[in-house]
Amino acid sequence: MDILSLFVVIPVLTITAILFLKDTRQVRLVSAFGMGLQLLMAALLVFLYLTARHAGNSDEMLFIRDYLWFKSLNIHYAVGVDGISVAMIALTSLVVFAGIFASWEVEFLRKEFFISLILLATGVFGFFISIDLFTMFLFYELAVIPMYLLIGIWGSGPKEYSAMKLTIMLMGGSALLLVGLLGIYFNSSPDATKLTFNILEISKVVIPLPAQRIFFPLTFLGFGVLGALFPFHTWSPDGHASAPTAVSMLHAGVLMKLGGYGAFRVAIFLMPEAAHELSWIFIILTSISVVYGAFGAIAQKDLKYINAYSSVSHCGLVLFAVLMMNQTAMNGAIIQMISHGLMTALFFALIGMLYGRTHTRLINEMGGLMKVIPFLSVCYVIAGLASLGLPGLSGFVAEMTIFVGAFQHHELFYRIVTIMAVSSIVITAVYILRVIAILLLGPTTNEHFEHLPDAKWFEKISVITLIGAVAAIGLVPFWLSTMIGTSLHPIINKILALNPF
Amino acid sequence: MNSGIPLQYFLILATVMFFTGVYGFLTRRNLITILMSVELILNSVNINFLAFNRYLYPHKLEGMFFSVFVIAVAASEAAVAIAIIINIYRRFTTINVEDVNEMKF
Amino acid sequence: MSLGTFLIMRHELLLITAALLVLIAELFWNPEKKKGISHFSLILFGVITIIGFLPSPEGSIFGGMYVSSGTRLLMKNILNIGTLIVFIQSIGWLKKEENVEKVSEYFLLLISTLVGMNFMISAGHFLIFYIGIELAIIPIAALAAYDRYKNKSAEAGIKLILSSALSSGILLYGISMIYGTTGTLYFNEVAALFGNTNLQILGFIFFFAGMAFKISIVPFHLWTADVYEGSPVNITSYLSVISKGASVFILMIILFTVFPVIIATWQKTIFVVSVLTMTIGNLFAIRQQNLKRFLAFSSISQAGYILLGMIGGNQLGMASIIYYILVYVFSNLGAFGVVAAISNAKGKENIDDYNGLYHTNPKLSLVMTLALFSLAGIPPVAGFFGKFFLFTAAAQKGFYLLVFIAVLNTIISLYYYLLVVKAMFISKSDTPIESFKSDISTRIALGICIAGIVLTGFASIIFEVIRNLSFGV
Amino acid sequence: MINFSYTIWILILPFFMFLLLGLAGHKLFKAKLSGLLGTGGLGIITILSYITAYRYFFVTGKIEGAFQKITAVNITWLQFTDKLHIDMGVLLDPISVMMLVVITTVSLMVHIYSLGYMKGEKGFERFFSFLSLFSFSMLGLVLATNIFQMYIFWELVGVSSFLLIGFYYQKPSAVRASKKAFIVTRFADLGFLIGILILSFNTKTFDFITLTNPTGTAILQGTGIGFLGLSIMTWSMIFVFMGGVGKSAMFPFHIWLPDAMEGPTPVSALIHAATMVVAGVYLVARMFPIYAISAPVALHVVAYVGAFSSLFAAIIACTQTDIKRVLAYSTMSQIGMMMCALGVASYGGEEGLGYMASMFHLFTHAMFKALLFLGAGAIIHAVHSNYMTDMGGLRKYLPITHITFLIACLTIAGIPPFSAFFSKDEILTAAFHSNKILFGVEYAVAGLTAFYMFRLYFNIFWGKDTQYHHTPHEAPATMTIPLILLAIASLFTGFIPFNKLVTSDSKVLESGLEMMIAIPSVLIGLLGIGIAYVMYRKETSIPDRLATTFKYGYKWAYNKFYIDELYLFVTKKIIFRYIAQPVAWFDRHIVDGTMNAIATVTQVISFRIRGFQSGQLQKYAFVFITGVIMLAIFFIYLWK
Repeated sequence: MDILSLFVVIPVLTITAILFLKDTRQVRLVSAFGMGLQLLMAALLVFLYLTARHAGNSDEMLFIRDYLWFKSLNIHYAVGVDGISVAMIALTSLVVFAGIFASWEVEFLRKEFFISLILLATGVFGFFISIDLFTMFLFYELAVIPMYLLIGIWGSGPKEYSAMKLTIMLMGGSALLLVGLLGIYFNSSPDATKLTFNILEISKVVIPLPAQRIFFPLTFLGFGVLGALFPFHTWSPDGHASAPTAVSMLHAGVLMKLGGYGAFRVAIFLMPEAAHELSWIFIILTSISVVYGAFGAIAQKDLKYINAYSSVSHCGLVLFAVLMMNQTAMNGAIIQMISHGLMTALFFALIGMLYGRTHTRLINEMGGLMKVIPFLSVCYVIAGLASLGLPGLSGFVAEMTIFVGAFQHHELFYRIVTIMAVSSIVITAVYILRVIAILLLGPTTNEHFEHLPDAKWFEKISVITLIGAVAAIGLVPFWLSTMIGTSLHPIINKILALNPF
Repeated sequence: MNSGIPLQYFLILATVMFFTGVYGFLTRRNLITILMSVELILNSVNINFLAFNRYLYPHKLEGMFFSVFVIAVAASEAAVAIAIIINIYRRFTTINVEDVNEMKF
Repeated sequence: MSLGTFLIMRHELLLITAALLVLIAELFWNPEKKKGISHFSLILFGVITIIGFLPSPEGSIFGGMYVSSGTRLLMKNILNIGTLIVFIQSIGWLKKEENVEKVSEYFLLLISTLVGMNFMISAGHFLIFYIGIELAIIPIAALAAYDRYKNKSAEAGIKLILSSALSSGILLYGISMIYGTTGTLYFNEVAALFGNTNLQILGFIFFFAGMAFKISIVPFHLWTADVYEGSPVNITSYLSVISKGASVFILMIILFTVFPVIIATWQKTIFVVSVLTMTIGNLFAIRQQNLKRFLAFSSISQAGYILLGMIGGNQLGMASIIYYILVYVFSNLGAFGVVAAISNAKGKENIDDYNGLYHTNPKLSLVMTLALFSLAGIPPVAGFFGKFFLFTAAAQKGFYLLVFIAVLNTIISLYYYLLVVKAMFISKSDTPIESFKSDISTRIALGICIAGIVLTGFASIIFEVIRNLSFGV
Repeated sequence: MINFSYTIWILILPFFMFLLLGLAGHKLFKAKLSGLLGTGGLGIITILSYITAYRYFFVTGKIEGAFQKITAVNITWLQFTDKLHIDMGVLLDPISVMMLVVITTVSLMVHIYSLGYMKGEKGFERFFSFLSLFSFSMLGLVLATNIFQMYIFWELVGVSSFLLIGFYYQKPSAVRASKKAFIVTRFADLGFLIGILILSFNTKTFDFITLTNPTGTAILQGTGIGFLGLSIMTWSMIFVFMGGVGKSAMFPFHIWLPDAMEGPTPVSALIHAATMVVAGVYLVARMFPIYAISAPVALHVVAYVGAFSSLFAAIIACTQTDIKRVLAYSTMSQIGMMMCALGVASYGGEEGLGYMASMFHLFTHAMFKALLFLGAGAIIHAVHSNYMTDMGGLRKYLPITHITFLIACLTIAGIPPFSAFFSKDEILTAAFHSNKILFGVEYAVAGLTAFYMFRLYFNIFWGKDTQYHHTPHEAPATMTIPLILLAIASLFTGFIPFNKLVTSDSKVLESGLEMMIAIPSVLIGLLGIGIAYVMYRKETSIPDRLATTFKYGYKWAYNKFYIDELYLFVTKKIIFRYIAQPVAWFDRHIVDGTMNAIATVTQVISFRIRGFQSGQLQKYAFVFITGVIMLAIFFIYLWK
């Protein structure tokens, strides 16, 4: 058993263990144990990875394991990681770990809840370790489906509608994706003798440009739907609003990152020519996402909607940066994924906790919570500051890397669009501060809120884990940035070699 | 040719019979009549087979045999169909095809 | 030609023997003993299924009218497995008061149809093919009308028999034209002599329409829903899985071996009808309340997906179709098994009735969910792999547009499958189906289905075996 | 060469204090202890700063007659590209060392003062933790080695300002003010960021030393390429200046500053008078070689914005009654003067006088403005009101405050020998030699300043004898000691030879008092004081009559020329109502509506076509036959 497969095996074992539990009270302990183990594994992976790199291992991917699965189609179960996937895995394990604690008090069908949650995590982990397009796609879909049950059963509000919409739209994305992947597969070998799904092998050949022109948009849009690309983002506000806390966390924090990661790893990496040629279309869409999402967030009243639109904006930035196709911007995109993953998970965790106390998510029904529940409120402020890009927290590092990188683009059009995207930081500040001001500051408006309890121990674990990560990235971004940056080299070199700028 | 009647005539006859059968199938309301229309269709096929065999490929008897089997199968089909029609009559007290539509949409 | 060469027909012979044994038992056993007739048939059939997997000689007899090959044997074995599951599922249902008298009929007729299907699959000549196809469908019409005291059952029977008679007529008309233009009915000879004349294409289209009826491809599908709804659940599942599977197999064999000359024509035909089939099937399925009817339309759209494997005319396509049918056997029988269990126990067949089922019958709900996910093509269950291979097969020949339409259609289908999931897991009900314990046979059958659904996908060996056998027709 | 690497502790220490007090303050320490900890920490930093200043200015800083830029520490914090990377470090040069002294001095005074002023307030340790955060950020800002580090700390001072303005978070007005401050400056920072991006795109560096090397190549990048008639470099510098405009509360981004007075008074003294608001001036000074050499047009913008703001604010200040607001406008006005002085300067030699004057004034202004605010704090502390209408005759009750306040007022009015006399004189001289219009404006501002400050002074300490509920009493020693110290500073800082220490090209600049300028400037100061004396020494009706005479002018000035309302209109009405809400509506109804419509259409089609499934066997057969015929026609005749 190799270390990477453990990331799929551990959740599966956890699920199996939960299945055989009789006592539902132990379910969450087992889940926490499993996911805690996963977190440790992630830490170990980071360590092993850095050690290997330090020792001079300069392969594109490390810890590669390759098992032939379907021989006739040359489908493999192939895993491998570079700095980017390692970072994403670390992010995922953090968010999942925090998510388990954030859903500590789920009562209804507890067993099923944790099983679905961990199943979702399994899909995400699997996606990030895969270097075979088939398994990647398999895990991608595996991650989407538990969402339906999670939102549908444990959600709130118009949960059935939201769950259905989310699932259908994401599956719509995967429909585009599937066609794109098949297109890549059948063009993965110049003489059609050795077709492969393996990303590393495909990256060594040049897919014919006419094929790229068809399959790049499909693949990119396919992943873009999951990355909340305008105008395919509308599953996100409804889905997030209806989802239970941990699910929102995982979904916004991790699942949406599948989109950005895939767009980068599959669409752009494998089809750089078409990406270069067509990027302007998607740049326009993504910059609309960025600004539009931010404006959308200003007018919302529901906390989760605000955060959902904010996610649209931030995830738009990820795709935006990826499309800039230079080292710095892509580096920023990855950091932004991680940063946004942590931040938004933190946000959703806090919103869930606030909702659990006040039983409302409408900001104008709340007020002055800072006095009553200082711990949660301060955490909310920190999350907000991270989200609006305060230096010292992760958001700043990510956004600045993106902006600086994007602005290095040699074409004027891209630089002008970058300035448009940059303007989102002000709008972000507006809606974040609006929420903080209405929600937390000022006098306490409702006497029912006077005696709300502050965070419990499990809530603190959840929140502090995330804040710690956000601050760590924000304060010492160098190692993360370098880890990602070195992994980007082969990708950038490929792009540069093909498109002499 | 070993017969005075050209092949085309048989084929035209078969076609006419076929479409008569189809027309009957589509328009007759009585289930038994519909069954008879089906027989018309099958027999038009038989004529086709026989005519082709006789006129074009006289040294092999595939067409002949085929039509024999078609007749046999048609008979069994009719038997089952009539059994069911009897059951229909018991249940619906009618064999008008339009009344047999409990299930739709 | 020694007697031994008849062993090439081992599947058919065994089945005929079985049918005869059941008949003899029915005739000569005393009423007391007759209660065991269902178990007797079951064991008999189980043995046959196992024997079917033993190595068997390949070749052809009757001057090439009957062909046996690895692929065809595999197809027959798949059908055997499916039938076995149907048999196991129906044990409980056959114990019911109104069915006790007709147990042997049930087995007799089903085994007969299976004989027909086996002949059909092994056909090397249109005559055998025709006899097989009629043998396969006529007894089912009788079975559809099995519930003598139900209006719907009788209606299903008459609709099936008359529609199929019409389709047979048209099929035969097509065959007669093929015969007229080529002068032979042997598959290999027809393939060699087939041209591209208008009459031949007309003949082909008539033939195709007749076959499309059996697979219930739009616009030849309209009988499907009514017959599925009216027939007893077990018959419906047999009809939707085994009968359809057999027809798909033979259509594929004939398209690939008899009509390769006009591949351009039938590719276009399949393109059009598969788009129609998927879309119309899905659009109808969205609105259905009765689960049997719902599954009927779902199976129509499944037929549309299956056509994607055929369109390429490639080895991968053949392999993926056989594989998909195998997966489909498990998935659809799983779904029907649950419907049958609940229908037999509680008489409820509507989606609304399933509200809150998970809270009362979690295991059944899980089986149903897995089966539906498999039908929808959601990983990690086998349906995902099946669909993926089908689409790959179509994409290999460049039918990306078709693949795209198909994938969009899978989304619609996911929508309505999720409606059922929603009913079971999410919706609340004041009068949920009470918790009940289904009988042992149902549980065994569902267990086999689940094992199949889960394992067929992961165990790549299955697909590889199929792949290696394909094109060996 | 002395090793300056210990200066990193100037940054680390306050950050550590912030974390310590912020995370564990309310648990580990008693309130008083945390205050002392914070103050003590800052005391150490102050000493370190003084040592650094001494060593820099008098021991090693100078090489070949010019002060060197010394990079004491530089650590790569984030790598963008090979050339572009954010470093965290300490850059010592005359202005940063001067700022170091200013910040630590004022900050220390404010810390000590706060020990008394904030005594007993809830969240005492939080206050000190925020103060530490601010000190950290501000020091980081001035010591930045590269423009991006500066931007980082620029944002951090913004947020600490936000936190401190909103310190009384239960007070809606404070919350509003903090929000406003943050968003307005954030908007300005957007310009700063864009400026940085453009600048770095052209020069491929963030590093100040490389950027501002007057003989280097970076400074010449992008000067030729034009956009709307201005070079790219000019544009980038205008954008960078936009950040300065926001932070320094120049017109039109000044609106947040008066509202920021909602914060505790020591905060106003520290952040919104002495240190943070001059960051804009510091920024321009830091980039001065670029402005002067590559982007003179941008420098003109600086000059005119500064001059206009100073006049604009001075006029408003004459009408306000909230003493802290008067001081706020006064701050804005003074900073405008500094900006103007920078704007009229050019690089090197005699023409660089404005630069020196600006820095000089920055220095003196920090002292006397902090003094004014702290004095105002003492007054408010005693009277429990911000409005001068509630005050009068306080000289009897608050003797120390009175004297120190008077010193501060005389200083700002430019009366010799107080410090601002010298610095303001330099500014006027620089303006006079460069641009007569600007000189006129600044001259008028000098008069107005004297007027409104003494209006304030007379209203508070003289004027009517107001009856107080509680007899006002002098503040405790923790508050008065800083007052006295700062008063001394105001008295004597004017004699520091800035022309030898802080100049545009770091070389000694020969300059002296020009009597041509000095005498009229003193005269107009005295004139202002005189008018104020007449009008406000005793309770008279002159102000009211004047107000009615210049009814509209007064009303406009009193309402701050309705800039706030304009902003409100733009943000609430235009952005919120006509952009954000329509976007939200569009999203819900058009984009989402389309998605839903697809689903609905599918359902509708599904319903419409159900007629095919009529249940009629013969209709089925009809469809069947039609299908066959259609296929036949299709494939035989159309698509063969």
